[in-house]
Amino acid sequence: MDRRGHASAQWPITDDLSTLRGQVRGYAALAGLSGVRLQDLVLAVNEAAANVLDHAHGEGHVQAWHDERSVTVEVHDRLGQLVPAHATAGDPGVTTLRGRGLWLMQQLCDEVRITRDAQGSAVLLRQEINGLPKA
Amino acid sequence: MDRRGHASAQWPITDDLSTLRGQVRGYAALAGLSGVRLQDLVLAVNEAAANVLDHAHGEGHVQAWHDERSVTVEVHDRLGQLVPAHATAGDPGVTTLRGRGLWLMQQLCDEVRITRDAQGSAVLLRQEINGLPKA
Amino acid sequence: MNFTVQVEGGSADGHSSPVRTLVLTGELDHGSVPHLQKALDKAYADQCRHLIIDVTGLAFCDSTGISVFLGARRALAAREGSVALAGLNARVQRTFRLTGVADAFSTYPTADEARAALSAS
Amino acid sequence: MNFTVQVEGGSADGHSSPVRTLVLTGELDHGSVPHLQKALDKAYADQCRHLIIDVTGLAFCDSTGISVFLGARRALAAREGSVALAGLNARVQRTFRLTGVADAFSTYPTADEARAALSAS
Ligand SMILES: Nc1ncnc2c1ncn2[C@@H]1O[C@H](COP(=O)(O)OP(=O)(O)O)[C@@H](O)[C@H]1O
Ligand SMILES: Nc1ncnc2c1ncn2[C@@H]1O[C@H](COP(=O)(O)OP(=O)(O)O)[C@@H](O)[C@H]1O
Repeated sequence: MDRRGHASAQWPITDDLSTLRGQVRGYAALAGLSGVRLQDLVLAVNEAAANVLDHAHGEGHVQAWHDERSVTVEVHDRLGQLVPAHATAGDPGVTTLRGRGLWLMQQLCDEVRITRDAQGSAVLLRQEINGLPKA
Repeated sequence: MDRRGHASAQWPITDDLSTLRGQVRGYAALAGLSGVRLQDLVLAVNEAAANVLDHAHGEGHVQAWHDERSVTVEVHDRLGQLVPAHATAGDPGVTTLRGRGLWLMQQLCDEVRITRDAQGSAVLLRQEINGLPKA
Repeated sequence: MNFTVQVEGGSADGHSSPVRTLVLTGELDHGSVPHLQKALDKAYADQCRHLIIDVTGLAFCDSTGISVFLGARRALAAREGSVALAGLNARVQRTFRLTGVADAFSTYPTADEARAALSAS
Repeated sequence: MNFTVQVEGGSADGHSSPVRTLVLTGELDHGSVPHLQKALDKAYADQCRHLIIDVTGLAFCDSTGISVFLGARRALAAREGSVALAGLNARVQRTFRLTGVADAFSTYPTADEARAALSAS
């Protein structure tokens, strides 16, 4: 951590998403996010982590860092089967029960990006610190 | 418990008022209370039990019973120093920090009565099942 | 924080009842939806047709929670019933709006108002 | 269910800040008020003058909770500051009304609106 408090952080993904939300909320609040935009980021991370539980055997971790302008949280799985095409599905409509997670992340965050490497897939979620709620 | 479900119930008072609220809420809901009037009774019991923690060494128990018309909850302490005069104080106003419990119980419940016997003091709280919110 | 479901307007006398209220408290997420699903399954088994879900005390709700609400809507529509939501706070309302399901449910400020609307109809 | 206090608008860089938001979640009662009191004492120590208490996620609040809110109001009034409450649900609102303290606090639908009102004044 440098003297302006630019620490990065890492947390495991477990069944207990409530604890993860608390960790992300605390980190992002210290970094300068507040109110709706803070809650939006926390919800987006929750959605990405729930997907790791549902679609990637629950194995993954979350990394967070920030600078003066934004807070970034990356939700990693080890399976590596999430691809950018998964994020283009759009709003499924009220007659479909599932399939809202990736759509919702895109409504909540300033930037949503899906990446893949030898270690697995990841969703990058970024919130500008002085932005307005997206929607 | 008779065949119409007129069971009575008893719970200890401990530091964990959340559990006590859940017990009272479950009992009173089964007896037919719902909505604001149910929440009002639960809050009133919480207030009386908090007084046992604060003013009567935390020693006491809660008894509940009901018939077709009403649900009654009695909050007992063993100290025996609560007297009816404590309930006549009125609303303390916003400049006083404490002293709202007994006033609030009277706003919440159809009947509030303080009794004393050799075993201690008790606050009787009664809610009619088909009544309207008091205030 | 955990999650609780309280059932109101049930069956003290063992009778089934067509209107049931579920009062949700705490955080509704991937870990807690099974509790809500269990309460819903019980309501269906008890011949519930109209469900009022009181979310006043809901501190958090994610898309998993929304899936379960939509599932209840579908299940009760199949028996010509309904799901009403009461007491949505600004956060839950926002999540409903952003996922496009805000208009799928009748909403009321309180469960008492939802019940009154049902009796009037 | 437990109770949490989250601090926003604090001191990532170790600086004190005159406006602080406390986001309360869960049940505020005899057992949990000490947690809130600790967060308030920390805010006073950090020279906080204006406090926004976001109660959107508050599932329960009793007269002990109200005492602590009134105590914060008194403490900040002494340094010409203020306490605003954001996101009161119908239950909490009712408890405030019945105890006669509803008018003692400025209230806003959301913490963001409370912060905007402070910046405007
Ligand atoms: N971490 C992941 N690994 C593999 N597949 C994923 C992952 N996250 C999402 N997906 C895929 O993307 C789809 C859409 O995800 P989402 O929009 O979150 O909705 P839901 O999880 O409700 O299906 C999922 O059904 C799944 O096929
Ligand atoms: N169980 C009890 N035993 C003894 N005294 C009690 C008890 N409950 C209440 N009291 C007395 O009544 C007063 C008013 O109680 P209440 O209105 O609940 O406010 P508070 O507990 O905040 O003082 C208390 O300060 C206390 O002196």
